[in-house]
Amino acid sequence: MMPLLAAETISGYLSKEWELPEVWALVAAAVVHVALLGAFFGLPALVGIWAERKVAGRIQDRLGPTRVGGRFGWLQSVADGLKLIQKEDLWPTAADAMLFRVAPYIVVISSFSAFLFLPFSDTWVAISLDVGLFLALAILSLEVLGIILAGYSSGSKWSLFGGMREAAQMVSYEVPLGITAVIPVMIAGSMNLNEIGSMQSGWFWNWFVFRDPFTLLAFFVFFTVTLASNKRAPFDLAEAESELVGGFHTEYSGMRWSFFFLAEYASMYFVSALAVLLFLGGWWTGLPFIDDFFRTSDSVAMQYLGRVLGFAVLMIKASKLVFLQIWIRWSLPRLRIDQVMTTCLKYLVPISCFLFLGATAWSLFLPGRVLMGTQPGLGGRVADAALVELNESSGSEAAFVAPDAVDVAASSLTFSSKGGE
Amino acid sequence: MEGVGINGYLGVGAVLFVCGVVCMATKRNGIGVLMGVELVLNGANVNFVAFSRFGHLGLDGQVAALFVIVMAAAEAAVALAIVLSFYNNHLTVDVDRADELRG
Amino acid sequence: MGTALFTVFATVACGAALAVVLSQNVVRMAFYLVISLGSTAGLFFLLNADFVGATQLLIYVGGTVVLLVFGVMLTASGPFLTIKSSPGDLVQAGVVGGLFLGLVAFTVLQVDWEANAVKLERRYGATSLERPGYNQHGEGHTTRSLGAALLGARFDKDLGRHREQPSTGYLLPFEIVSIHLLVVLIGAAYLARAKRRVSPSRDA
Amino acid sequence: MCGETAVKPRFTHMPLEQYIYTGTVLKWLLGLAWLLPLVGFAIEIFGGAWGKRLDPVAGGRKLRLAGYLAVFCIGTGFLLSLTALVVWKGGTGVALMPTAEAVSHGDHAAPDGGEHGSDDHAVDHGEHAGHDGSGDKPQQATEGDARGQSPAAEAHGHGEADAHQEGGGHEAHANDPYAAAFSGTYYELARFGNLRLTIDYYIDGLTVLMFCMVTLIATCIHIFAIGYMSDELTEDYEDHFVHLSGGRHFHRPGRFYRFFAFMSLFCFSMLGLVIAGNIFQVFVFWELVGICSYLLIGFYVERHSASTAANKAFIMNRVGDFGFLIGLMILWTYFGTFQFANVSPAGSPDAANGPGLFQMVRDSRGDLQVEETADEQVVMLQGSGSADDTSSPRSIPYWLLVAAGVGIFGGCIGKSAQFPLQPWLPDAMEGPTPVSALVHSATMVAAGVYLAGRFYPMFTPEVLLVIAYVGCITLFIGATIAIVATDIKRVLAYSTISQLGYMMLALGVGGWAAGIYHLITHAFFKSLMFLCSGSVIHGCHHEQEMTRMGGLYKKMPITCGAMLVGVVAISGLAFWIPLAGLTGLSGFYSKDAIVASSLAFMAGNPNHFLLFLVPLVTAGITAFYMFRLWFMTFAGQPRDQHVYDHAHESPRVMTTPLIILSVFAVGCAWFGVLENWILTSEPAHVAAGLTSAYHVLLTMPSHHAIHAMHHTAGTAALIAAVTGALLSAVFYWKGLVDPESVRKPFAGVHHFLVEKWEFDNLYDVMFVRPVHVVASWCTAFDKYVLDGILHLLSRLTVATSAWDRKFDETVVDGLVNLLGNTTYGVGRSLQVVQTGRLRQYVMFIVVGVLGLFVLLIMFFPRA
Repeated sequence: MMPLLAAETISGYLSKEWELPEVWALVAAAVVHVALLGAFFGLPALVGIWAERKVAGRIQDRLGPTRVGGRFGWLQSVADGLKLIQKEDLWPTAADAMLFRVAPYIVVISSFSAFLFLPFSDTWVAISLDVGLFLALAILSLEVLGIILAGYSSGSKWSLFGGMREAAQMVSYEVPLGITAVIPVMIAGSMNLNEIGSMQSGWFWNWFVFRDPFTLLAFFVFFTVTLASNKRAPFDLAEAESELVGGFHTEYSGMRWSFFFLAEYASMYFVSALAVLLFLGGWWTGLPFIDDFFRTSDSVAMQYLGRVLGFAVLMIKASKLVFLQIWIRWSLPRLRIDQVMTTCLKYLVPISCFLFLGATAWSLFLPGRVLMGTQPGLGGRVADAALVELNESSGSEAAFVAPDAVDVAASSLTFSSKGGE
Repeated sequence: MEGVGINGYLGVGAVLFVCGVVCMATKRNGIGVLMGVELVLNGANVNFVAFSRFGHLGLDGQVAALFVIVMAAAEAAVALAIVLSFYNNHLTVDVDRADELRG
Repeated sequence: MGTALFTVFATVACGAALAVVLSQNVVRMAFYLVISLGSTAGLFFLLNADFVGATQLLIYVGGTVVLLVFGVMLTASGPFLTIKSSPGDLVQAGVVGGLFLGLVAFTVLQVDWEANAVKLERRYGATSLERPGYNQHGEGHTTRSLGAALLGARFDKDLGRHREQPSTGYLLPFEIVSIHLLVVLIGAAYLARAKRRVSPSRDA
Repeated sequence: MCGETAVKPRFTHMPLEQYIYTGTVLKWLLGLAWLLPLVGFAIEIFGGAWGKRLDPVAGGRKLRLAGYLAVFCIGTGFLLSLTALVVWKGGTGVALMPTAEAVSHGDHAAPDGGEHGSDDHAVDHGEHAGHDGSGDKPQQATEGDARGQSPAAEAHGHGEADAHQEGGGHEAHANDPYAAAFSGTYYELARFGNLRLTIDYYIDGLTVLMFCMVTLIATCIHIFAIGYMSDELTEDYEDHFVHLSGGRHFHRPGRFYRFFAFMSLFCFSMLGLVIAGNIFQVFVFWELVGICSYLLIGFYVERHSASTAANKAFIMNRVGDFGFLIGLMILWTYFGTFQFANVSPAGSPDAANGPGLFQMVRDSRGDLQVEETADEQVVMLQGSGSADDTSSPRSIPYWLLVAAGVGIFGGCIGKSAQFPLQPWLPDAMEGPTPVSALVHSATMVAAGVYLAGRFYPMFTPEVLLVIAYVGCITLFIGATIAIVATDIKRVLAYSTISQLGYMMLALGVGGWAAGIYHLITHAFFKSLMFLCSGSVIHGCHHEQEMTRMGGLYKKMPITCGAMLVGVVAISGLAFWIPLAGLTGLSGFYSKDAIVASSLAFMAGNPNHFLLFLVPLVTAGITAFYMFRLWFMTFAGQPRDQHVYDHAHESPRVMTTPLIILSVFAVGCAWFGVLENWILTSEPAHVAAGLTSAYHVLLTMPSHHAIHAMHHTAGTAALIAAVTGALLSAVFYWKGLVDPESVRKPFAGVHHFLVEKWEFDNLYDVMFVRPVHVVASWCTAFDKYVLDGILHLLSRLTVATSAWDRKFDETVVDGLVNLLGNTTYGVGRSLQVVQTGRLRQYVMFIVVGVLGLFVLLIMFFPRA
């Protein structure tokens, strides 16, 4: 059991312990990952749907599901799932059958594969990439493709309207989403979600949200934009039950229909986890003595427990945000589509640009100084990066000290002059 | 690293390129033509990146690919605007209708 | 492993591209296009160009989504759903395309890449991606270098190299591209601004 | 006598710095008085038009300002001139007020004073005014003694033995005109080598005098004109003398401001003419006053008579100015300078410039240096134009000098309406009466006399003789025509002509002082009389025919009295006043000075007796027609009841000037002030009365000769005047004899006189008709010869161009069309390629690339 815990990656463990050839090790690792993720992927849907109904009930002064399974009706989602699986898989004659059938898969796949880059805890990430966040957003943005296809291929005008609205909404909300997501990236100097998360260790004031006023605001902008980007109320124009019967999924039923909601709740959870990683200190409790207790201990098990704890912390933080989303959905009325677009293009985009500039200026002019506590800012980060690469490249010539981010270009000149000696 | 050398990637690029050309050459739908253009650019991109990996381009290849992508986005925007205004004037996107300058 | 992945991605890309050519429905074309582009991004990842791949996914696919939207908007209504192109065109284009493909393939195969690589190696030294001491392999660490290159600093060329003159970066092209994008933004908005002047000229 | 003594006259009584100081002050005082009217002109000419635009309704009130402005300018000029007079007198120390005994027998001191007038450059106006050394400067005191006893003169003359030797026995009392003169340059326009074009000033007694006279009279006349022109103040002026079709009258906006603008411009030009320091500048302003006169005569442009009169005046003046130009050319050629005289002493800023014309022609004693060369006589020029060629004294042929003088005098003839060119002046009466008063009686026409007087040193005796005869003829013609003229203004005009003739005569016979004297006095009383006539015309609503007036003394007493003063003054009557002895009005003194000088002249050379008799007789005629005018206008019974009833006295603004002028007309000649004043600037050679024996034998009377004749001439003139006056009283006042009865037997003469001696007809026949004939010939020539040639040429051109056109159309256009067609055809054949189908284009591209590849692979050398 121990070597499993101690292993860096599953494939490494397999190839080391069981002498599997690398290919198969990789395949097996992939299988394991997918299995884990798949298991995890269903969870938010179940919990989310149940929670949504309970919370909605509470907010509307009802009880919500109470009967199925115990007194909290916590088996309600399972029952729904069973019912949906049983239903017949049918599609309208007017529909473009191929696309109609493919669309839900696209949605599910995209929102599922976004989880590949999400670190659930320190180094607990399926694929740790330099461009992790970037790629995650890109893949998440593929989800809209499926929705448009669904809306189009249903051959029903309600669906078409829903799809079009979703397309417009998504395409425009990508912009502030990207900009606000870039802010922590700029602070951290890396797009690797794992690095970003691990950078917020220590006291909770090291969390990026508390770094400076701009990031504080950026967090809320990010949260709003994520609401819109996975069509949560008050931005759920794609399925506006009051206007378009069911929006893009009017014609869907059964399992394909449930795929959409699987994907929706999964991406709800995903964006919340993303917000937590980017702004809210990731898997760190924010109380260093707790974290250090696990990290500094030399026994593998303790460190493993620490990661489990981080996993739990991340879960809790993300669940809080999910709950917040649900709360908002049931509290706020739905906007009109033009209001949605106005909100994005006239308000969120300029605001996010301003926040980005502000955070940049903060990092440039007060490098290393933050609102509370101390933490090297962007300048320090890039300087370190340059230093690292310097040390890698020209081993002993470590005397060089990269002064600041803006000096990277100049520093390259310094390299060359040094090389000239 | 084992596996295919540069030829495979160049082959894929060539296929994409030719597909794009044929797409441009056959589609009467203006948007279809645009997609053809995208394909062509994409094939070119594959070549760039392949050369940056196997050839001697290094990062320059990737940078060139980036620029190509950005240019493609810009081109798509403008072309779409053109198609849209064409549609406003002719109520169609059939490029064969766009022959007022026919000799 | 790499070969398997390459095979998958390459086949998917080429097949989808072919499907784009063959299918007559705009929306399907767009769908296939997305598939093709996505698998091309996969190829990029195989080529250790993570950033390019991600950009490909984000921008190309986003752009294609927009294409899709327009395609639907402009053609979803009745007669324009599919504008059939005559099979004659298809045949002739196919022939020419085939010739072209054959020619390109011929050219590619004509070149002796290994000999070239050896020659270039002798003249310029190792490619910056495989140079010892500058590790861009594994995890494809090209992002930071790309950013620096776009800002004008060339780590990949200058680090650990004996150069009198630092290599040139891409700061100016970068700026030009940004300006170009702005211009395109405005120009497109101007071109596509809503002025619905229906000309009953030759439109049935 | 060597050059520089002539160039730089010694100022024995005026230190240098005082000269410079006084000169500068005078320069700027008079210059200001000269330029003020120009400013006024500018403001009026523009402000008038703008004022009109400002409010057309009350434009009148606004435009009256123009009149006030003009009066202000010229009045300030008058004050400045008075100041200049004081400065000048104080600076030069001339004494204008004679002592008592000087009046009685100051002139008898002349002969014996003559024996030992040993100093050539003495400022001895005291000689004639009897002012002996009671001046304000010791030197002058010594001069006075020197004239008293000769040894004293040897003792302390002005040193300079040679001058003393030369002067010995020479019977000359040379006045030194340069002593009290200031010359200099305002501004240098250009300089060609030694030749300078400058705006100079030459200020001596005459200049100051003219300034005072002109500004004073002009002020009065401006004031008068404000009243006289007041009917121009309307926006809709009806001109009763312009008859349009349908018996309507011409209507136009009033031109009050324009009138005063022209008046101011005229004042500026006149003053410039007076202050001018070189003959060229004089010419410029000469033309300028000509222009002003043209504008003012033609003030009522719409009247045909007015415009023709203006043209006539202008053209006749041009005839005279032609001579003027010839004179100028000669002078420029031979003297190389235009400056009158350069009296700046050594050390003063302007001393550097060479000597002036006078100093070149005359030596310091005022004689011409005539030398006999092989073929001709030449006048040696004193000094030199420039400092370098003193070695070779230049000379001018005598006849050329005569020609120059005659030419310049030709200008004077034209300007002051002398014998051949007199007919323009009566017609000039078409202008408004103030114009006639200012321009055509007092100042401009007198400018001719002024110039003759100013240029006197340049005139050889022959020229003087010409001047004398011209003046003689003129005065007779004018007087005779004036007898029969009935238009009140024309009578005055003819009298002006004859009076100008008097002045010229006086200058011609050597009475320089007398001529200028009469110029001044005449200016006063003639302007007075014109203003009176203007007042009469104004009162009678533009009735100018004397035959329709009469008995107006009851209606307009002030005018009547003023006119009487003028008449008495011009006819030279005098009365026996117990204390003062025989006292007359201003005209008396000036006229009998003229008669006296002419008498002396006749005594000198008897064969020119006409030059005495004609003026004498004409003095009577003058008295006759002037009193005729007065009687016909004011005395007797009204001939036209309608005119009489509507007649009224003019407003005070018009009568006040009359009173002022009449005061001057009465008293300007008393106490000899005026005389002495004039004499200060008398040319050097006049007093001596030289005997010239060059071509014609002439003896110019010296001063004491004239003085000897004084009483005789005065008596004769007085008798003649009284006779004339009595005759006119007999004819026109008492009506004892009916003029008709006299006219009958002399009908031919009368007609001849009424026709103005047939001059106009004569000129018509002599010039106008021939010109018309020649013009018709030229027209014919133009029409038939020149036009023929032109038409021929044009036809040729047309023909050639036709051929050219064929060539163009066939060859050139053919080539171009060929090119164009080929291009078009090629395009046609290629246009099928442009199918307008994107997809085909793509195909083309691909195929092209394929082709290129194939070519490349086929022909590319394998590496």
